[in-house]
Amino acid sequence: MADVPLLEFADVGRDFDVSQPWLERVLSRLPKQRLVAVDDASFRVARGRTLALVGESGCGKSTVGRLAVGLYKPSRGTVRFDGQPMPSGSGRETMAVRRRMQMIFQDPYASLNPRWKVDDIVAEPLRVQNAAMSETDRAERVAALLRQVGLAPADARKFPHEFSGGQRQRISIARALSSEPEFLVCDEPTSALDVSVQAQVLNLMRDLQDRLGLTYLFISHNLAVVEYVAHDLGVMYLGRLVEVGPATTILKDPAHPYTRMLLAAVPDLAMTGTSRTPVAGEIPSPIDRPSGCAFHPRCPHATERCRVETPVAKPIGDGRVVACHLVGS
Amino acid sequence: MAAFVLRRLVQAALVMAAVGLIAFALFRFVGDPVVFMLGQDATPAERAAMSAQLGLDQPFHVQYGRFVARAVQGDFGLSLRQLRPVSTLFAERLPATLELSLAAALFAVAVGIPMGVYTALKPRSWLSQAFLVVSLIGVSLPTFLIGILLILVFAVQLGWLPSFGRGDVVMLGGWSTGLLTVSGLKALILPSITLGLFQMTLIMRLTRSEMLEVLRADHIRFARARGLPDRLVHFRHALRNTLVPVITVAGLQLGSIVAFAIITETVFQWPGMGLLFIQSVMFADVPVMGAYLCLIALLFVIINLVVDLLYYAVDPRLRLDGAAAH
Amino acid sequence: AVGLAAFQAEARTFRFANQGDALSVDPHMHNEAVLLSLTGNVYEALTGRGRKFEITPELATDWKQTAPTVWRFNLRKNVKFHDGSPFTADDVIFSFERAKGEGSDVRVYVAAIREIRKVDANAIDIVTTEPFTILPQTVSRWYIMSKKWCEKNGAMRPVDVRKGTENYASTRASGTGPFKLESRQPGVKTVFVPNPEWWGKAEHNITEAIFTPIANDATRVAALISGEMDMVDPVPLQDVPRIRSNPDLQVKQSPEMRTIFLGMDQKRDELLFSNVKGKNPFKDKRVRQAVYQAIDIEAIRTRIMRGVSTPAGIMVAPSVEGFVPELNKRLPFDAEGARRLLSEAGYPSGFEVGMNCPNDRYVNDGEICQAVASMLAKVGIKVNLVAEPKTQFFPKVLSRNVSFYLAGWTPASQDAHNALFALMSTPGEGAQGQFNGGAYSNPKVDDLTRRIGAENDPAKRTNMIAEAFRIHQDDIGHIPLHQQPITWGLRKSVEMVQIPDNFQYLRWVTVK
Amino acid sequence: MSALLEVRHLRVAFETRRGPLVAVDDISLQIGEGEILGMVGESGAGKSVTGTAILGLLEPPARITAGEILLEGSRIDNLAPEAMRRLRGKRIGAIFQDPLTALDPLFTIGQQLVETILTHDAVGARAARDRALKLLGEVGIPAPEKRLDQYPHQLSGGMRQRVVIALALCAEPRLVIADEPTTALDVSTQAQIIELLKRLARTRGTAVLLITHDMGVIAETADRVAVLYAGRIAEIGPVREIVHAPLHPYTTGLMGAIPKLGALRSRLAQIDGAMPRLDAIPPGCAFHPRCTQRLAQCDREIPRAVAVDGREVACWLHGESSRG
Amino acid sequence: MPAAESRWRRWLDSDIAWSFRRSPVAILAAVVALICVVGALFAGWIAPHDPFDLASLELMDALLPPAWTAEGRATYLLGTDDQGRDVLSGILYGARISLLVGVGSVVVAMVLGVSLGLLAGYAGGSIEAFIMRVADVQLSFPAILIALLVDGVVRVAMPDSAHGGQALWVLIASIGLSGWVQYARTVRGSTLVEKRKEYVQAARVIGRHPVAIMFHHLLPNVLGPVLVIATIHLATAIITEATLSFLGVGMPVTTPSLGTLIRVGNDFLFSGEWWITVFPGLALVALALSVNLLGDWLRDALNPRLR
Ligand SMILES: Nc1ncnc2c1ncn2[C@@H]1O[C@H](COP(=O)(O)OP(=O)(O)OP(=O)(O)O)[C@@H](O)[C@H]1O
Ligand SMILES: Nc1ncnc2c1ncn2[C@@H]1O[C@H](COP(=O)(O)OP(=O)(O)OP(=O)(O)O)[C@@H](O)[C@H]1O
Ligand SMILES: [Mg+2]
Ligand SMILES: [Mg+2]
Repeated sequence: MADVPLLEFADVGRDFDVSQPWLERVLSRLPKQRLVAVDDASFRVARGRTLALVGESGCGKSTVGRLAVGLYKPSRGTVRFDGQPMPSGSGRETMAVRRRMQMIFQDPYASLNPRWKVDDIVAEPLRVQNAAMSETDRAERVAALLRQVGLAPADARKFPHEFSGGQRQRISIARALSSEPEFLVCDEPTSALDVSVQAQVLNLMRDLQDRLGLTYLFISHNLAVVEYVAHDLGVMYLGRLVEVGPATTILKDPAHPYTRMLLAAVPDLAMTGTSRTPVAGEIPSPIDRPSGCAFHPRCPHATERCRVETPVAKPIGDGRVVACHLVGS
Repeated sequence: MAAFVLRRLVQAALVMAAVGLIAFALFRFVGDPVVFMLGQDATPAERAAMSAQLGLDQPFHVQYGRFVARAVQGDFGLSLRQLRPVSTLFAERLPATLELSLAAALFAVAVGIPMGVYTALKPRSWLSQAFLVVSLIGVSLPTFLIGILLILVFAVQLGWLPSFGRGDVVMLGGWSTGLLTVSGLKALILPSITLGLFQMTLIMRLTRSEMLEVLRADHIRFARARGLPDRLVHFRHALRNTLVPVITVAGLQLGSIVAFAIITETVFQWPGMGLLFIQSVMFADVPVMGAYLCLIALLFVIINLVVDLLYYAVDPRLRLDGAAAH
Repeated sequence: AVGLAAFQAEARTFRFANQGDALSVDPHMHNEAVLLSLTGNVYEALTGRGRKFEITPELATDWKQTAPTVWRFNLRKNVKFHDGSPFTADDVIFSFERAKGEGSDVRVYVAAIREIRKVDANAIDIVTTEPFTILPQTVSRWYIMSKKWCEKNGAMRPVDVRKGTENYASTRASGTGPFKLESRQPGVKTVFVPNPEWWGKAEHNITEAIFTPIANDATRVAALISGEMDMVDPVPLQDVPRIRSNPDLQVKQSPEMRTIFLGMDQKRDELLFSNVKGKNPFKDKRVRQAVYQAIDIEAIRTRIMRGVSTPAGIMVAPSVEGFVPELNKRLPFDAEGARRLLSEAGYPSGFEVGMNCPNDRYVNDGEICQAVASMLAKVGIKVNLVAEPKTQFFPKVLSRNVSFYLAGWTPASQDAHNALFALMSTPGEGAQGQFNGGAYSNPKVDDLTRRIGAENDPAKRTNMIAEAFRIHQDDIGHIPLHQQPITWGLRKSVEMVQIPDNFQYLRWVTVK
Repeated sequence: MSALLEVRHLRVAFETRRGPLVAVDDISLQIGEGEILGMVGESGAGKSVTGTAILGLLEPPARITAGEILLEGSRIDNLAPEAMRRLRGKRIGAIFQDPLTALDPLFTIGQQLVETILTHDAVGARAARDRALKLLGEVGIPAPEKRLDQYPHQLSGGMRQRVVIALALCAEPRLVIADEPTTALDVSTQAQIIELLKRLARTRGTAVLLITHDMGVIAETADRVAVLYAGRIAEIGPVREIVHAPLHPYTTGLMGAIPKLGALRSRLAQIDGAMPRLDAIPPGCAFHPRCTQRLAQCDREIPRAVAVDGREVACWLHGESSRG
Repeated sequence: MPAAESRWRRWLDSDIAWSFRRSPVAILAAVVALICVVGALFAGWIAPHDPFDLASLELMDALLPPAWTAEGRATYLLGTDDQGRDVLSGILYGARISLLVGVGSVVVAMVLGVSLGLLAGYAGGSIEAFIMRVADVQLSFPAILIALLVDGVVRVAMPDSAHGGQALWVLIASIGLSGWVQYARTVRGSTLVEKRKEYVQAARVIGRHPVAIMFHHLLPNVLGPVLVIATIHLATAIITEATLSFLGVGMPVTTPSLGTLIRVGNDFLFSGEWWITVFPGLALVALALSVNLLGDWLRDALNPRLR
């Protein structure tokens, strides 16, 4: 069935308990504190497509990414992979699903174990998921993977610190690809990199998608990057998806005031010398989210309704879903 | 803050209870005090009767339970060796050990920190190197040998300082202090150096390495970039940041100072808890040992608490954690 | 009188140190040398010891045996305890009950007494269970306490462990002796001052005496050298030359009454700690003799004891009543012979045995054991030495859970009978053979011992003692080693009397 | 525009066990009053080292081995440490990259501001505090009275960076060296900080050396820009021209690699390979192994900076024509 | 073997080796430590006498001064002690025992501390709380107390004959037991930092077992400070053993460690037989000092910020 999306989030929420230790809480009569990192997130990623998530720091992008690969269990709602609810635990079923998905992390320096050689790093998923494979087969596979991401098979005997940031990110990509996943979560894979290196990595990811038909969940805060890689785009604010839809549509004509603000804040090469109205306000703490629409304290168009009523996400026709009282009504 | 202190106290009680339990589990093995209590000509029947009288024949958890039940009422029983209440013995001995330990800690801190700062600020000067090596030689010798050598030099050869004891003590309420008499103060010097030497070296080296780290921190670079004079940079910003970890370690070490006082007290015939403990171990004096271990645990927890409070005082980040949660 | 007053106006403090402190100042609480020595300055017994260690009248002015089991003691009149109460026969009877009763550790000194009858306020009859010739010696360590004082302060018993409360007499004292207990901080210091109302004539010239325990040898010696102490006991033997070479100091040495010996388990059919299984090599006299002759006592005397020990041939010291000079000869050191004896006994390549040894009890005890171990190693006996603190060592010897051990014994009554009874008799009722850690047993010795205890004729008694010692020596029941020296370090300006039981009497101390 | 800061042929080397590593080589630049000079380049190109050298805060093993630095016409690279210290903070301010670590966590921001003011100006404590309040207001911190007695950890990242800027401005320095002031911040906060810097240059005439590798930030903020590659200036000139018509192939590649919003492309231009490590800088033009327009002399001789259309570029492609 | 050679080359070329070559103190310390270790390991071959062989002791040769003094004898280079034991041989054999105790207890402490620290740091939650509370309890029992207790237990619980052999294990166990907390705390601290790093999360995504993550991924990355603590702990353990011997729970006198030798010699400090304690003391200082200095140097060399 071509219709089944590879990944589907249905009203997924994830909370974290950030309370003080039990005794402390009892003694100073503090309530239990929950941090809602993700709330009511619904979206689908179709096979072979890329969904990008953008938003300011702490808005819950990474949490969504981890929910998608099963590192976190949702507190509410369901995550479906290929139509099936995401299994948890470390059973055979989980392994089978895990093999079909992988994750690439933000920091090319921290995501590789500095004490391991490249071939061990790249072969680790093979060893775990296919223990029967022979050493020589494995070595061949590692060499092939390294070639695939534009590194030399001879690099396999080196340590991560002998590589540049871009090369390291290639190694993590090779590791992610080694279990032949269909689905990759990329959590800010280039935000620590220089533009020139970033271009190398982004191009590679795009090539891989074209060649292998991979599906990406791409997390970033750089709208320009997102525009380059994504088919679809989700904009997050304080744990909620405020706007989801085709990337080009959103970027050309943002519907939610927050999306507009984000777009306006991007420094633009074309705008040399001109000055813009700076964005006001700071991101509130996710522990005590503002009531109603969480964006209302920073929103230039906020009304009384925004302060009290949480807007529900609703489709506005052009394939987009937006959560704003002012849009679509 | 009150909650914090309370939590620590609950924790203290738990730690002490655990220490007591372990101690009592081990006591069965330390020997049979009854043999000594009854003298050489007692018959086995008399010994058994005495054992039963003292409850020493019961399983350790029963003994422990009784110990705890009485201890919470402040009754630690009778020393089997001296046949005097443990609490009285402690009251007599504790001031000596505490004064010695505090003096040793003071020595360790007052000498260790400045030396550490100096060696960090002037890492290449020969004096720094000398400090580092000499202090290491000091801790490369066992405490008892250092004690004897100090006695040999300062008491026997030079005759400046007494070789044993606390000198004259003055009673302040129930507390016997040697800090108010000249002879008491003189008597304190050698033992506290002996006891504090190891901690001094430790603190000095810790201060040095922390300071070297801190001096490379961004905010120190920024402080220099702001044009602050070295004096401010070193002693206001760098030192204060250095103190945070030093306080923790030094505090924990204070606990072991009290424990290590056993050796120093033996060498200098310092009439403190350590001397009492080592004698009670030899005699299998269970009540004294149990109470001593619990006391050490209590001291340790108190020190920990004080260290944490100090920590709070020094580091605002911790101070406001609770507030930030609101 | 004028001279005396001037003499006394000058404060003379005598500071002395010992290895350990008395655990209490209750003279009935522990039968332990330091306690008895210290409290001996404050309390007195019916009889005492003179400068030559002879028995002297103390609280009894004279005594005589009125029947085989009855002794009449006339008590000293006009004697007052330090608290002011007069000393009477009632105090003696009270002290008897107290010393015999629960919690007392000095029962051994009154064990022979069945009852004490009051004749009048100043005379008593002591009735013994059996004829007991050495009663005057035995009671010299049984101190008399004031009945009134004990009653008033609730110190009727030495201890009452169950009540969990302190005994008043543990830290305070009221005796009749030449010194009063001025103050006491257990483990720290004990201060004595002269008792101006003492019945006797003061032979000391001190106005105050301060006792301090200093456990660590080096510290104790340092305290003497640095001038902080006037007298220390003991001085480690190796430090004697150093102290002698100091113009201000002197060393006072004399043989102690204690005899150091080796014991062997001769009872078990298999030793507890040995590689010989199924038999006990020590049951074979040849093995015992081999061990004896393997020991080079001269080497121990010159090297370990620095030339000041007195090698011993029998189990008591010359100063003990009943010592037999003609038996005091050792078998010669003969390693070759020892080896031969071993192979004759069926151990041509020797055997292994575990040895227990205290390391804080006697002079250089651990070192002697090491030397013995190395000497035995040379004849093929491999000794696994366990040198341990006395508190761990003695329970093992008392329960006879040892195969081979080193110990020492001072006859408490200064009489050979005590050694025969506690050390050499077959372990049995009461205290008989209780210190016989190897359970040496010879019925003839047992029989003689019993008869010696009851014998009143000194000549017969001496003969029986000699006979018992001869048998024991012939059996090689124990291996006597030597008498260790008492070694005091003193200022040159101090004079003090040293007696063989190492009591430190302040009454004979003069400070120049 | 008179040059407030002038750097002439600056060379900084790290003395290492394998001989000196030249991190900054023959850099010359000028900044005028009220001007913002951007400095871009890949990570490790030598941007921070240049800034640190100007501040006189190089620590061993780094050392200025050649060249001179002039502030308002007088040399400052050879000043005694104490004289240099007096200059720092007073005439040259500095803003560092990470606002989380630049402030001493154990002192309130008020204490840190006051001590800096007192160091540079002989004013009373009260006056210093008033001045601190004013400064905080100026850098856009709301309710400064409240913030003054707070500790750094109680402020958000954006606010902290503003405090850092306030600290840099305490003595009204003529020159501010801002080393990646926005890298750790969110886009929204970043925009606010950039605005603040621009206002500073405009209203006070402060010269700013803005170090970053974000071309977007440079484009919006700087008047001129210097592009660094492997310790050398590849190209320096007015920002608009460099962004829109780069001359040096490295600059061209850099511009092409930036994904631009609204400029949908099938593929980003990418410069293959990586910047050489300092211990393996190729002979000739350091960029030549990655250059697509390599000439014969590129791997032999280091190109000198030449002026082309009001900017300077160090590339044989352009050196030849202008020379000829 | 070229591979081995190139690895050796690489090591020679590494920063650590370089900083070592540049530090005269470190070189000197290494040489001294090496001499101590070699002397201890090969005591059986090097030492002129076997001090543990009781049969070979000659009491008549006791208390001889060093060979170069008037009364000294050439066979006893550094003199003899009160039992006629050759001081030099005693030092060599004693160093062997001291090193054994030191290394043994460091290994015990390290294995225990590192495992518990890893577990606490990685598992978090109540496991962490429990382990850290146990650590608190442990901290209230310093080495001396533990050794006294353990020794008491063993003395009573085990038959006497084997006591000499047990003393070694008692010492290793008690000094080891008292030292694990430091390792646990350090490892827990680094684990807390490391486990947030993305390579750990990557391993989790791959589906590795937590234990495998702890030991394969985390362990190599938290071991750096552990090694530094270990070198310093080694010196401390050797001295602690010496100190315990003072309290009578050290090695038996017939098989003395360096500490026991010093303690025994201590009795001869006043009497002029200085060599009995001074030479073992110097050996101990040399050993402890060199190990400490090496630890110091290693700490600095491993710290990239100080390089
Ligand atoms: N394990 C956790 N325990 C408690 N809170 C957490 C945890 N993980 C994330 N959070 C909180 O959840 C919120 C969302 O975090 P998340 O990491 O998903 O944000 P993000 O959008 O990825 O931010 P960034 O751009 O900084 O990576 C944040 O407030 C964060 O503090
Ligand atoms: N302490 C040091 N020892 C040796 N080399 C150093 C040291 N500090 C910096 N370097 C080297 O100097 C070069 C320039 O460093 P610099 O910090 O100026 O780079 P940058 O352009 O600021 O990079 P980034 O964008 O990452 O901050 C780099 O190659 C770096 O490796
Ligand atoms: Mg994230
Ligand atoms: Mg930089």
